Amino acid sequence: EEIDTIAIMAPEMGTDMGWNQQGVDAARAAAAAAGLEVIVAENLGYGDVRPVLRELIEDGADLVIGHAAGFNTAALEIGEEMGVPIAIADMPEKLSKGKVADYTGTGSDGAWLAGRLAAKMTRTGIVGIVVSGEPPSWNNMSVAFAEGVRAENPAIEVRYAVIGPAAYSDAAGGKRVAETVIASGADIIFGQGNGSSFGMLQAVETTPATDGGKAWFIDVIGDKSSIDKGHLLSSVVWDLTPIYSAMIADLQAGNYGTRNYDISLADDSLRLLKTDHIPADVWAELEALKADIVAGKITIAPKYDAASVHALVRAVE
Amino acid sequence: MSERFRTGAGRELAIQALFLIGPLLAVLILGGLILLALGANPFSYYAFVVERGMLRPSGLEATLTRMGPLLLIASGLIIAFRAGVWNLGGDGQFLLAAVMAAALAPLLHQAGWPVWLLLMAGLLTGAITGAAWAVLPALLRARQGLNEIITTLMMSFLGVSLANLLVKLAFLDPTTTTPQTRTLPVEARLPRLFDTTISSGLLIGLVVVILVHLMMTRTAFGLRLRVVGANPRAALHAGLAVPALTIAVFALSAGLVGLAGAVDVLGIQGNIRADWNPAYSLSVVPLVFLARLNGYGTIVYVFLFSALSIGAESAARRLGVPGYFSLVIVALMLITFALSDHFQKRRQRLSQI
Amino acid sequence: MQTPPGAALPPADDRAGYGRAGSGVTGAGIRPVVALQNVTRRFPGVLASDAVSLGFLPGEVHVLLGENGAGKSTLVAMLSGLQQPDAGQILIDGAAVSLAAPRDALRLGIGTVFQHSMLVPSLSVVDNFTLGGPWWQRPDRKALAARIQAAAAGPGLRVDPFASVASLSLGERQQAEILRALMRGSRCLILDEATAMLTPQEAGALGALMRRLAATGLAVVFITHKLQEALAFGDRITVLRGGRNVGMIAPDVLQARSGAENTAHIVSLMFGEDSRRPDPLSHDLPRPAPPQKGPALLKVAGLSTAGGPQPLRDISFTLHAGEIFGIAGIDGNGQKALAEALAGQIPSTGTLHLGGAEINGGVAARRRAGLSYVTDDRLGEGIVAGFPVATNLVLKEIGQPPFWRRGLVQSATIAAAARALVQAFDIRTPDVTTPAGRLSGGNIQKVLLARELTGQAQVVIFAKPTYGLDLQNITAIRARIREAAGHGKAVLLISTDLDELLELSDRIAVIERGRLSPPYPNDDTARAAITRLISGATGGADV
Amino acid sequence: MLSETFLITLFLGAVMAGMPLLLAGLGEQLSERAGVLNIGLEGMMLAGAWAGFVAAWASGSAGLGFLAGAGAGLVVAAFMALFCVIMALNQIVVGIALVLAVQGLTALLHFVQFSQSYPRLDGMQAWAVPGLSQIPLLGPMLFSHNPVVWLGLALTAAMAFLYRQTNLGIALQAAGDRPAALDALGGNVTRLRVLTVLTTGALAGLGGAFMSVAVAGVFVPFMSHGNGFIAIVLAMLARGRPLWVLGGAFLFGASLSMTTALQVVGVNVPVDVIQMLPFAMVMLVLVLAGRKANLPAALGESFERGAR
Ligand SMILES: Nc1ncnc2c1ncn2[C@@H]1O[C@H](COP(=O)(O)OP(=O)(O)OP(=O)(O)O)[C@@H](O)[C@H]1O
Ligand SMILES: Nc1ncnc2c1ncn2[C@@H]1O[C@H](COP(=O)(O)OP(=O)(O)OP(=O)(O)O)[C@@H](O)[C@H]1O
Ligand SMILES: [Mg+2]
Ligand SMILES: [Mg+2]
Repeated sequence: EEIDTIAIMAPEMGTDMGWNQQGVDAARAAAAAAGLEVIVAENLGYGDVRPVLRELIEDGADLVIGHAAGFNTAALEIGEEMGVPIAIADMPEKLSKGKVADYTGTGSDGAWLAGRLAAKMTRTGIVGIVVSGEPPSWNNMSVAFAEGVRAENPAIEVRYAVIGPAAYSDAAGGKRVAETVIASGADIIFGQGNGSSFGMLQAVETTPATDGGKAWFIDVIGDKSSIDKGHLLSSVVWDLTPIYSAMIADLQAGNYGTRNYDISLADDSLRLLKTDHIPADVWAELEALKADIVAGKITIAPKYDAASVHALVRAVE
Repeated sequence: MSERFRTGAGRELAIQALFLIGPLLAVLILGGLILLALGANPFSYYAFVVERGMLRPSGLEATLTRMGPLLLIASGLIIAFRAGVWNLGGDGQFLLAAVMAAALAPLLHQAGWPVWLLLMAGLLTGAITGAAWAVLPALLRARQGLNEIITTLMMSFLGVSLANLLVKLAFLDPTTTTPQTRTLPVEARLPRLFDTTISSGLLIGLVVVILVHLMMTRTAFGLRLRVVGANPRAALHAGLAVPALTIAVFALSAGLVGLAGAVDVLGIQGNIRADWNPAYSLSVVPLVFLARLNGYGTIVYVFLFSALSIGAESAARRLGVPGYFSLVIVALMLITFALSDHFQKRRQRLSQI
Repeated sequence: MQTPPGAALPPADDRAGYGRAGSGVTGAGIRPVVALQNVTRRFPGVLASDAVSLGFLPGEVHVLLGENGAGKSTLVAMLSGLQQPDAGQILIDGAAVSLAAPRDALRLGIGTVFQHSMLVPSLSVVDNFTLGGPWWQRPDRKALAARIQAAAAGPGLRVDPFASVASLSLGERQQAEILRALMRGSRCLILDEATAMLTPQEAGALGALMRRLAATGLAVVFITHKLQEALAFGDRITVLRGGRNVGMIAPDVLQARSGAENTAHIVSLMFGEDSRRPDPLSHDLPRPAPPQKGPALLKVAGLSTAGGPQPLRDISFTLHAGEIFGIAGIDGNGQKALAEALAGQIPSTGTLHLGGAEINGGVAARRRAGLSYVTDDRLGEGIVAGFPVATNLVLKEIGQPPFWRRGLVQSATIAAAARALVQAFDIRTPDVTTPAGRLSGGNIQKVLLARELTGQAQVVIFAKPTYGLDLQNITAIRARIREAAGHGKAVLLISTDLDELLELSDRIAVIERGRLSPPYPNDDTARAAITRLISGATGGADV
Repeated sequence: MLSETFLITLFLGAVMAGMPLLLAGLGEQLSERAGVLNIGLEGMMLAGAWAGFVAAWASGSAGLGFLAGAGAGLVVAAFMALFCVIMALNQIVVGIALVLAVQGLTALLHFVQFSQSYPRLDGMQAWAVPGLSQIPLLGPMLFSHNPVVWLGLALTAAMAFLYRQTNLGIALQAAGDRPAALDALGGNVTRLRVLTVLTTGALAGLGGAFMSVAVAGVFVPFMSHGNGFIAIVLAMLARGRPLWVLGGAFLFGASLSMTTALQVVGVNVPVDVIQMLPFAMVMLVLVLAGRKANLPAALGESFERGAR
């Protein structure tokens, strides 16, 4: 059917080199590719977004992407109310023909590779996970990362710390916690957490590992290499452009809402960021592992709840 | 002195108008400068705010809907402040009440309760939860004269954390991975007014704030509260049951704030997500002060505030001005209105001489 | 005394200045230390000072008299830099100065003891004395305390340097303030109703002190409502009325005339020939004999309290209908506790029977039972300053018909009742909607009386009912008290003013350190006996 | 696992997290003693965090950063002083307005300046007490700190002395309890209150700058994260005693470090619970001990000479 405009709603500014930026950039790219208008509603916070939704639709959006699980309830309701297809995150079960499609960022495959990478690179035999909150998609990657580490070398300890509830912007907290985890012996930090991850990066840059050597940071979703000071080992990068393009295509083809979307290593919508801090041989091994995953030889069962994260990291030590 | 006798009625009107328009003008100009600095066109921005916040039907409806909970919070604050009780714990009371209502209502709905009944139950739960969260500060103030600014602030921090905890551990919606409470279906929420999207929470808010205003100004109970607020020793001397009244104030105030939480959930949100905290009361506190704790004035300020936040949100989005800008506008509004209020009072005092 | 800037001014100027007031101050040839020239000060609805001109000469005690609201404290406020004239000038040594803030006044040597306490309750006395000192300095509390005690010894003031002000009685606070003003070494000392809280002895001592200070060349300004004090201590008397300087009595005139003549003259100046008001001298007449001992109305047995600055110890007495029972004693011996315990404002043990029935309950219950209490703390607890006079008049009837019906306020009824009371009790207020806090002391007191004497009161407790009031008001209030007794009410009159007690009471008992002496019939021997008891010479001995 | 470095880091983490609270809390306590309820503290901290970061980043000197932070806090406080102390506007309205304004402005500025580059500062050198800091474990914990930490401790002592031992301390108490008395005795209530409010701003700003420059090394919007309000509570609970602010601030830092410590050793207590502990404990103490928080009588009331 005929569509000319899509809209994306992001909870924070689309310049965070993370979740929000990936979403907004992808929406722009996908729209441009399909020659569509795009309305970006960023920095919405997590308040009541119904007015925004209504307005975007009034302004002519033929597809509204709610780029945060927090928007789901409102998006579903208003999509229904105003009869406009919407895309939501992290609620696959809500799939509904012509109305709702879900795109769940299942980064687990990438995070698992990151875990392997960390296990290969650690000198102290301890790696850390620092998160600023426990939303499903982050839990998903935390679990996979820990499993990846253990798959590489069961002897390696994984330590886990949450900065605080809703501590997304708590950069100071991010640095403090990351420092503590490093001090506890970790020399690689797998960090997830919008604003606070800049604090973690900072910690890694300013705190030497317990063996006196360099500490490393593995980021998620975004690509911070443009601001790296030599400590960004890698990142589990999400590229949502293919997803949004597919949505647009399906919508035009009139079969929107018949399937959910996901990122995958196969089409590089999910990938491990290659930095020159990663030795070539290690990278080669990772490429091989990736191939196995794509080929289905290795499967990582996605888990989304905090409980299984905690279970896993406790089991580790 | 002498020019005072020369002031004609016309000039008087003009001056009153100035006190009203002046602050708005100042906000527009100051905000405009910032907008220019940000490389945005002030005029189109303001036009947008007005169009989206007040003129465009959907915008107006959003504005009015947002007013509901804010008015209830305001009512709670008016009671407290007029009775000399600094209830600054609104956020905790609001959130905790919202969570309890959000946890209860969907269950009752599944249990097949009629909508009106489950809504009643939900609202009541909210009010009771809010009041309950003020019991400690109330007792500490009534019994030990412990300053409530401290205790309500602390209870607020505690309330927010507890609310998160409840959502994450106790009231989790099993059908989804997102940490949030079960969702109350749209058809089971507070009815919308006519065929608009305005939630009847607005009506509740308006009725309550007017009732509160009348209670404080027209009833014996209200006067008792005001006496306690204005001069506790005089209240004791006049034989008022000060401790009991104090506790009543806390209960009423926090109860209404709690009701606001329930109205927000049952009328608008439908569920509560972990780590969600709109921190409404922080913005409502100054509004009721600007309205000099007058119910009708409060309605006006709350409307302005809601319209502004709705309009600014969308203007920000459409004109590439980050939404943060609306914070600045609200702040400017608070200060300029406070200033004009100040000069108005001063003028009245002078003119009495 | 140094010769400051203004010394150069030609005296002719001054003469012109004071000439208008016709005070003849300059006749003496000495130049006033401090002088006011056509000073005017307005407040919402009142002209507090209206083109006042007067001067204070070194070596004189200059008494300011005037009814409540005459504008005395307003003059003080302007002389001490608290307020600024709307028109006119203040001169120091003939030089026009602007007193923009109290520090200017202090710097220029004007020291003031204000009508309302200027002590910080949470601080000790010494610390209150260091207030206003250079901020970086470390107060040498020991040395200062020593100086305080030394300074106190001379005038015979009782001040404990290390006591916390909060624990002091009103009288003690007033003494501390006087001492503080003295120790600042001012050239002009202003005492606004400084004797209001003192016992006759203390007042006498202060009077003597003023004279000595004057003798050292100080200009002393003394404000009081007690004519005998004015005549006893003052060299010169200026009378204010309605903010205007209505006349000055020069020393020579004062000397020449007899006390009675002076009194008559002053009274006529203070109140004009306004016939509507009761004759202020009437209170010297004996009160009409009460109806022969009516039935016992209030029986108090074993009343004791715990806590407070001065707890009550086992107080018992009986009040009969139509009698006035006086309680004398130095301030701070438990008067407040007694009044509040009876009124039900503080917890107490012991029994209380009113008209046969035992009453215990709280304030409200006792009030309903017919016991009402006129507090001495007018601004503190008597009224809600910000509320209209009308509201304050029904403050103890909140929720009662006819003023409230079904919980709803009947504003018209209240306003009407208020206007009636304002009429009946001669309360001077612009309007019943005026905030009560704006009224002068005397009128606030009348509001309290109006509130407590109307309605079903059978027993009325008066605490220091006339403190701080002018003759006129004193007369009016005392008339009310007599009238109340005359109507068969039982009156408990707690006062530190012995003359008042002797004038009004049938029987008088003395309260000392929380104990009540047995009552004395108010006969010719009473004064001597009571004075002996109060001064504690033979204290509890002959009890 | 509980290695020396780990324990030290935990302890230092607590110190670092508590420092902003200490500085802001001391400031709040100061203006509260003088009778001004400074609700705008959060805004002053945030302004300090932003300015401190920008200055440190532009000049490369942390010291300049701290200065700038204090300066920015002072500027925000100047509005508070002008509106609330001099013009006697409602302290709560203005306080909250300032918080909102600073939140908005700093976020805007961050968006304009850094949303592409996200600059970060290098770590800061600690000032170690020669000798003592060499003692194993205790040395690094107690005797090697960021300069500002030493400053904070010094300030705590200085304030305690000032309140008890100087005329200024007495004047402050008078200004908070009975301003009319101070005024009548030649003191200048307004000037005193203005100065205290400005000082408060500077201290809060320094606290904010400490967050962005010393603790985080970056600035992100809203990073003061409610610390301003916690500091207000600490100041009030401390009942005028600087040492109590110190204790309270460290308690908070400790509870945060404790959370991390427990998680790292694999004990998984919900973060929310641990963060509730400090307040829960305080409330409990208040209920049991039930002591009055003796706040100044004139707290929050604007002073107007000779008003009736
Ligand atoms: N700050 C003020 N605001 C409004 N009115 C005032 C103020 N100060 C004084 N007044 C009015 O000015 C008049 C004079 O007051 P003032 O206190 O000088 O009288 P006073 O002679 O001292 O009376 P008293 O003997 O009762 O102390 C009174 O009518 C009073 O109500
Ligand atoms: N116009 C004046 N008339 C009478 N005495 C004056 C006059 N001006 C100053 N004095 C006296 O001279 C002395 C010094 O006055 P001055 O104004 O120099 O005080 P200061 O110490 O400069 O004031 P500050 O407290 O501002 O330092 C004071 O004791 C004051 O009483
Ligand atoms: Mg007076
Ligand atoms: Mg008086």
